[in-house]
Amino acid sequence: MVDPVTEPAVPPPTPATELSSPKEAVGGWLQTLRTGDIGSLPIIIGLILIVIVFQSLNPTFLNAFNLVNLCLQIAALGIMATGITLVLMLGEIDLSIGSVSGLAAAVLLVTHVNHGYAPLLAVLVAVLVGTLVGLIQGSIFAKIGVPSFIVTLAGLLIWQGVQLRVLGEQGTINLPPAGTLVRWAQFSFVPRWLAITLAALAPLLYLLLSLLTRRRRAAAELPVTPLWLPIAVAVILLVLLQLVVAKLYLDRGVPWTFVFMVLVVVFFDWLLRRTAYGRKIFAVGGNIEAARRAGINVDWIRISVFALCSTLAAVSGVVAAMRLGFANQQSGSGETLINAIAAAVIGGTSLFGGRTRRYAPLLGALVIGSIANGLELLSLSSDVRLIVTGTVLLAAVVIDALVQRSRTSHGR
Amino acid sequence: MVDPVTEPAVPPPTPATELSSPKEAVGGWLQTLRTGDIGSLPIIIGLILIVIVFQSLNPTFLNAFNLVNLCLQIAALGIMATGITLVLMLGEIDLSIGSVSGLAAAVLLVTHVNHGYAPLLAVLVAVLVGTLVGLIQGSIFAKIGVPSFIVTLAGLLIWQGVQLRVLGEQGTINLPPAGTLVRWAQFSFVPRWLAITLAALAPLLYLLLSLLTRRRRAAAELPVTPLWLPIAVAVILLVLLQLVVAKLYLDRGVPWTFVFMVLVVVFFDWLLRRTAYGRKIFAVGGNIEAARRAGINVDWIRISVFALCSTLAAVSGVVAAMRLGFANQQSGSGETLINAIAAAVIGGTSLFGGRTRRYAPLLGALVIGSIANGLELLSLSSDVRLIVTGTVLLAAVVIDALVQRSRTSHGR
Amino acid sequence: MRGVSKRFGAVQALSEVDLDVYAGEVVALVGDNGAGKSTLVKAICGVSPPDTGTVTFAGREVRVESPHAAQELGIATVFQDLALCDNLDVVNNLFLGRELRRGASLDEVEMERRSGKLLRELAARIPSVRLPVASLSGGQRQTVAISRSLLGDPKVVLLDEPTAALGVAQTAQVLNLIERLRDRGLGVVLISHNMVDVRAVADRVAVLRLGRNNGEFRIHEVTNEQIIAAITGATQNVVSERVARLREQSAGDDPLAAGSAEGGA
Amino acid sequence: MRGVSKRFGAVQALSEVDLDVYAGEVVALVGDNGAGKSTLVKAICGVSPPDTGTVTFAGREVRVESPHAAQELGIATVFQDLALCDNLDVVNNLFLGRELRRGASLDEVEMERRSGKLLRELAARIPSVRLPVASLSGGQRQTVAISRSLLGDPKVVLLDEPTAALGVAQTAQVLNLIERLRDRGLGVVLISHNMVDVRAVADRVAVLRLGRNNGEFRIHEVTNEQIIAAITGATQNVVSERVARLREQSAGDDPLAAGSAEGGA
Amino acid sequence: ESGNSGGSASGGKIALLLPESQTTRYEQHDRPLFEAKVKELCANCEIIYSNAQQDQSRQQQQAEAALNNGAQVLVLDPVDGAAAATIVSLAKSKNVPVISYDRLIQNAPVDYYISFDNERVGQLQGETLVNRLKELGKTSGDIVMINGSPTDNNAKLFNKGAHSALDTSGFKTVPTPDFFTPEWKPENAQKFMEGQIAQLGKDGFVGVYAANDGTAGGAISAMRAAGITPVPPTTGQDAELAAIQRIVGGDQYMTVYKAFKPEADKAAEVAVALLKGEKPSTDRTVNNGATEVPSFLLEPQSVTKDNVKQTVVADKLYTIEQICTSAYAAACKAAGLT
Ligand SMILES: Nc1ncnc2c1ncn2[C@@H]1O[C@H](COP(=O)(O)OP(=O)(O)OP(=O)(O)O)[C@@H](O)[C@H]1O
Ligand SMILES: Nc1ncnc2c1ncn2[C@@H]1O[C@H](COP(=O)(O)OP(=O)(O)OP(=O)(O)O)[C@@H](O)[C@H]1O
Ligand SMILES: [Mg+2]
Ligand SMILES: [Mg+2]
Repeated sequence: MVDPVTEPAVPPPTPATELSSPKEAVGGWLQTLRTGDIGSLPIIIGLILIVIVFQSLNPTFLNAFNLVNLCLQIAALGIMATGITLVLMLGEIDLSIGSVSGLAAAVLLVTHVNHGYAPLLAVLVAVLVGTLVGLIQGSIFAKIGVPSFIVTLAGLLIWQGVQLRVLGEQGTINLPPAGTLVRWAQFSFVPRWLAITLAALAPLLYLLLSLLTRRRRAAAELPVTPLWLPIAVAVILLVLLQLVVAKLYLDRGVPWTFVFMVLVVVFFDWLLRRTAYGRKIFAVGGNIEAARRAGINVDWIRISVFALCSTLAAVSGVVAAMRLGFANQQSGSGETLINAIAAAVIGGTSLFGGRTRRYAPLLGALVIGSIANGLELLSLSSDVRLIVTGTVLLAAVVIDALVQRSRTSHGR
Repeated sequence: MVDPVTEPAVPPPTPATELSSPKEAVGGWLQTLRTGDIGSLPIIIGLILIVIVFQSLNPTFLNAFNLVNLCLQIAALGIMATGITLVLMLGEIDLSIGSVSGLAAAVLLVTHVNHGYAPLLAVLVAVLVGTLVGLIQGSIFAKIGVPSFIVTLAGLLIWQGVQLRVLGEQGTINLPPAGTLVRWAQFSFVPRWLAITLAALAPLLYLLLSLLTRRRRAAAELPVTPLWLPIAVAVILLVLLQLVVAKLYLDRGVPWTFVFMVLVVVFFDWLLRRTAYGRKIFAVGGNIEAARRAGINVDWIRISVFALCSTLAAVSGVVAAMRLGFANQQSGSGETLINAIAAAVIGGTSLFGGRTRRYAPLLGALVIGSIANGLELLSLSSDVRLIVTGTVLLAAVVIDALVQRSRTSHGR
Repeated sequence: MRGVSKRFGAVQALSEVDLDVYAGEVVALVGDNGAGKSTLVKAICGVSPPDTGTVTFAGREVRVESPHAAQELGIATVFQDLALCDNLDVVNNLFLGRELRRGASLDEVEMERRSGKLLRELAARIPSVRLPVASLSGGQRQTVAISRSLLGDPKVVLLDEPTAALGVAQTAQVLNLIERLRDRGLGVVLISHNMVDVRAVADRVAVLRLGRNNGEFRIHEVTNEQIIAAITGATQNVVSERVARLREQSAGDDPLAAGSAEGGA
Repeated sequence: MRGVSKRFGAVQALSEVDLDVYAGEVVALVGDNGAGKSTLVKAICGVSPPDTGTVTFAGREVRVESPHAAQELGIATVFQDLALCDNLDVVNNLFLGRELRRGASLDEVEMERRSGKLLRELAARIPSVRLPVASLSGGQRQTVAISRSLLGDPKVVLLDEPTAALGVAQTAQVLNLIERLRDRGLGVVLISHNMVDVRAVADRVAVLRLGRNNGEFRIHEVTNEQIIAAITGATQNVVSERVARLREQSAGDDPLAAGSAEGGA
Repeated sequence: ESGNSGGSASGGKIALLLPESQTTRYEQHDRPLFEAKVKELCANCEIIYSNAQQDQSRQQQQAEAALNNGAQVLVLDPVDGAAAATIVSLAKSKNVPVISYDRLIQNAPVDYYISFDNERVGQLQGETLVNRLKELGKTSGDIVMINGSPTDNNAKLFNKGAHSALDTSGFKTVPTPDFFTPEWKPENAQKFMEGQIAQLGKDGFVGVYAANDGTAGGAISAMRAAGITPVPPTTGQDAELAAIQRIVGGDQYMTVYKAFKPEADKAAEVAVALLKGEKPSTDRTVNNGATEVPSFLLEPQSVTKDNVKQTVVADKLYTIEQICTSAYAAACKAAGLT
């Protein structure tokens, strides 16, 4: 017998990850840009273009007051987009998130205002209602096998009906204008010193973690990224964050709701990418049969994801209601749903499941929020406004699509 | 060398298609019911249950006047659902169909009423506007690679803006109440003798075609279905159609718009299943890479499907405007879009592409139309109405899902 | 397993099939295309439970209703259609469903290290373990699937055409590996159309034909021609006659020469 | 084709590869897993055009930018990943992109008849040609893909591991078929890891290694060991030395015995 | 505390925030009329305009944008009067006065209120309908009631006013509970009406209360298609051109005309005055839950075939040519509109 295997461990033909000098690394990065995975860069470019255009059309766009408003405006959207991102990762859809957010708002107001629940308790009840809704919808989808589109379409109608019922005769319920909830959502800003500290700590933390991982990898004799890369990223991040913070504190500062939204986005990004649970979501979205055969409890993943999505929708509804200072029959209706999905998709989440970019909900919410905010400053009539909104939205994504297209000529 | 192939052509291990006696065939059919492809039967059962429930709640549901109304009500929905079915077959989505239908309605009214175009010319212009919209959206999707969700979301906004612009100052435009268009959509019914003849000819035609195919298959020595099957189907169809026609002519009769809708559904069913073009749509929706490798011009299929979808949306908008007697800024807004998609999905079209059942848009439109119509008769308050609509919708699909689930324990 | 049957619509994929697998033994399961081999594997490992029939594992009768249950029992499987998540990279596919953790989050470093080691053992030529499997070649994907099945601590390994897409070096490694598994006392079921591979490692050969058992042989007591006859449909009678006749001659044919039967044409 | 290169991100799949295919000749393309064989096939048939390099077809330099263009030229391909539409049945997959018509609509009867005929020629065991391919076994799918490539009237046929999942009978039929194609004057490229199959039908063997040409041999002038050495990475020098040395001995090794090299272990 | 005009009487920024564009009045009438009047009173004044498309949170965003753009007076027509208090408090924090336009902002320190009374609108519709029915010699019977959107608070106010007129009239409203038209869509009203005809029979009702012209149009199409001629008296609101044509043609009985011009003019006057630091006086106040708001209240008018000429034509809302297109020429002649 001839044993043809005489070579020892075969080194990979082209060592791609190990790059030693900055010059080579930049070359590699440009190469990646041309042919490889370029992540969220195109949509960030799109965002920058939007900012430039609106700023040139109306110089108030970038003033501190407006930027603070923008932060306040996208908090609820970003939270809801985070939830729907999870569902989209499965290749499914949840049409009920708007209704659920409206229902949660109604529950919050009724329990807090009409029944006198303490603010936190009322918030908790409202959010749990969302969780319950998600569990129900997820179970019908996963266990009975009704397409998620239909389950959540039924949910869209049903929860809106329940919302009307909960609000009852009154229709609109106002939060106490000086109450905790309104104060928190409308008038609470991070103290300046804290904001500056946080904006300094975040990049440092990133750097620290990168270096630790790098050490562990080196110890395990795995290829490592060059040292300068995390340092460069951390420095850029530091400068950017400090600039933004400085700007925002010309006005009221960084709203807590915005910080909360960013934390939600970051947490779920971590959950998706760094935990076994998130890995399973990727797997189910990528190839459900492979996931099932790997022993993953697919039903449970599906149910829990729908529950998380609805929970986040409820949180979003609560945040929106606190910011508006009221809830009514229209809370959560209209474009709430489509904006959330659009934010997730613009941020780079695939509707076919299994693919999303880092911080997609945040980037998408920024794009959608900026467009809406910028257009408000331009005093357009309704017809022109609609046309411009659509066009800008498309333009923001075209850059991304063009880059993708040049990158790969086939496949989704 | 040993050539192990000594057997001649291997007969299939279990001959499943050739069944000689009715008894065996029924057995086979029951077998199919349990484990195989059962097509639209569950949703028909769901429909029948809906009818029974509404009829028992309010006996006016099945009276002739209401059935004629139902026919009138679902014409526009069925046409739009046919269009979106094509797009869903590709695994894509078109969110702009509502706006396009509204735009077409606006164009129809403005050209016909304000600019005095002849009725047919105005209809033609309105429909061509839809085609143009579809070509634009399809090209941006197929050629640039922007996800269809985003392209058509932009379209949803843009065309609604254009619709407002087209309607201009006036906002609402009336069709001449005694004009051709209103007369055709509201007061034109198939003459009784013609309806009876058509309802007799259709099953006969089906029988004839089945028998011809059967003869050709027998001549080519292919397995054939038993003779009694098409005969039985034709007889059942004949009796059913004659009953329905008889019932409808207790009131005004069969509306031409309904006949038109049915013809559209049947034509596109034929296009999808019996032509090379339709086969290519199936292929692109099933496995786009396989389709591309088979030399199919995928871009062209995509663009043409989006064009067809928008064209049908425009036709639907025209039909809806003629039936309503006017168009305003709200034409095509709101639930128009979601109802059309829901009809397609309920009828058995998969959102993942490549799969739809026969006459899905018609069956789906019947389910959605019946629920809406039945609820109108029940005098419910708004909140209860929403909850009941959602619940009934879900219930109608649960049967289908349960059957599917018992049929196959894995895979989509 | 005893009397396993499975029906898909009009197709009766398995009828009353029996199969025994003992620890420390390699059973080759052979049969023509569409004979039901993969269906049998899927029935054993819980992916699509059979309509009828029982599975006895380590003396107890068990119901394997899900792949998870099979995993718990210690049944690892390489599927013919591989079943990898295209959107995940090699490391993640290898550890899917049994990720290593460090606190709440994943221990990517350790997983990557082990993946590299495992793949090197199989002489896999994979440019980087961080590539998504969508971009791997057919053989690379197959190597990943095989490695996956070895990661847990299985008692029985089912391999559905594991070497179909592998290069010569990789095939040799996989055959080595199968022998190592057997020596460690695992039960191995090997499905293959390659008689050379089958002869190289199998102790016993079970033949399926049109969804039915069609003979079972000790590998040393049978020639390739006999197996092929059983596969392609010589009647049971003829085969048993020949087996009886050949048994008298004992170690008859030269297995190497018989290997060429497969060379066809 | 000359100097074909293709890069995927960080992976250089092909560098400056040359390959000639003549009419009436079977070229076996062999190489380790991930050597770039499938990538080369996809480059030739327009599925993923190469970054650099030229393709000369029937004396003219051509650009094959799409599978459609390749079809027009008469290049038919069986892909390793098969690329069938799971939602369509066997008949429709066979005739995809070249449906037969009767007036405006499809001629289902004729397509079904021809499908049955074609599949019987390949000794395919498929329960019904009206089953969706999703429900076929691995080998059945492969048979469908091979049949597909024969339906047009190709001038060159590229077969990427066509026999990987096939049973012994089907493999033999496919090898027969390849010989018939050669005899009809077609050019055939056969990719395979199975040296027995390669020896059985190929006239010439081209070896790829890590995306580069690594030797080309007439099949009768080379032993399996030599080919395997070229595949797994003996340097070009060593191989040529051995080739020179063995040529003197002329028809050296017994190919059948060499076939067992592949039996590993 | 209301008027920090920031000085310059010769210029300034006024924000006009309107609630929706689904009915014609806001974009087609209120906005141009208001802008024209402001320009007339103050040539250098700039107007920031926004339309909230029925979305209260968007309106809040628009208010923020307007304040960001330097608006010194907010003329706010809230999507939801009960919910707009947040905007007022935001404006107050920037010392910007707020005029509650057309709809009352509740529970907030609003500076002025200029409007028609929405409950009064519903009442007017009800009264006119009852009067017409009595004219036709009917004293009892069912009136099909088609209300506005279930998620629109104004729809509730119209409904309340209508009930105040109908409930005591001897007629009975059907169905119970009240039907609210999803999204105000004419198609939904049409379907509902068809169901009611199926239920009650073609002559099972004596009149139709429709909350606005869109829903009236849908209901009338349903009745005509069912062959009900003549169509029983049907109400409407907004004085859309299409409705005026139907009134002339005899299909719709009445619509409510809120003379937008005096309303818009008044709002412009008050806004410019506030900009200049003046405080226009009025003797009427409306209690909005927080304060007694100084108010200018205008009377809605009911338009029927008899007074088309004296109202919408006289106010130059529409010309006779616009109304009397070829399809309506004969009817116009009969109605004396030439
Ligand atoms: N999901 C399914 N639905 C319907 N029929 C199926 C399904 N899976 C398998 N079959 C049928 O069952 C039979 C056995 O298939 P199986 O995959 O077990 O064959 P196999 O022995 O593995 O063949 P191969 O050697 O080609 O892999 C085939 O005829 C196939 O068509
Ligand atoms: N779409 C792609 N993206 C990135 N890398 C790819 C892609 N396709 C192939 N590769 C890489 O190119 C190399 C060659 O792949 P190819 O499929 O041509 O190998 P092969 O010779 O066919 O191997 P096998 O014998 O295993 O089928 C592999 O290392 C593979 O990882
Ligand atoms: Mg198999
Ligand atoms: Mg390959």
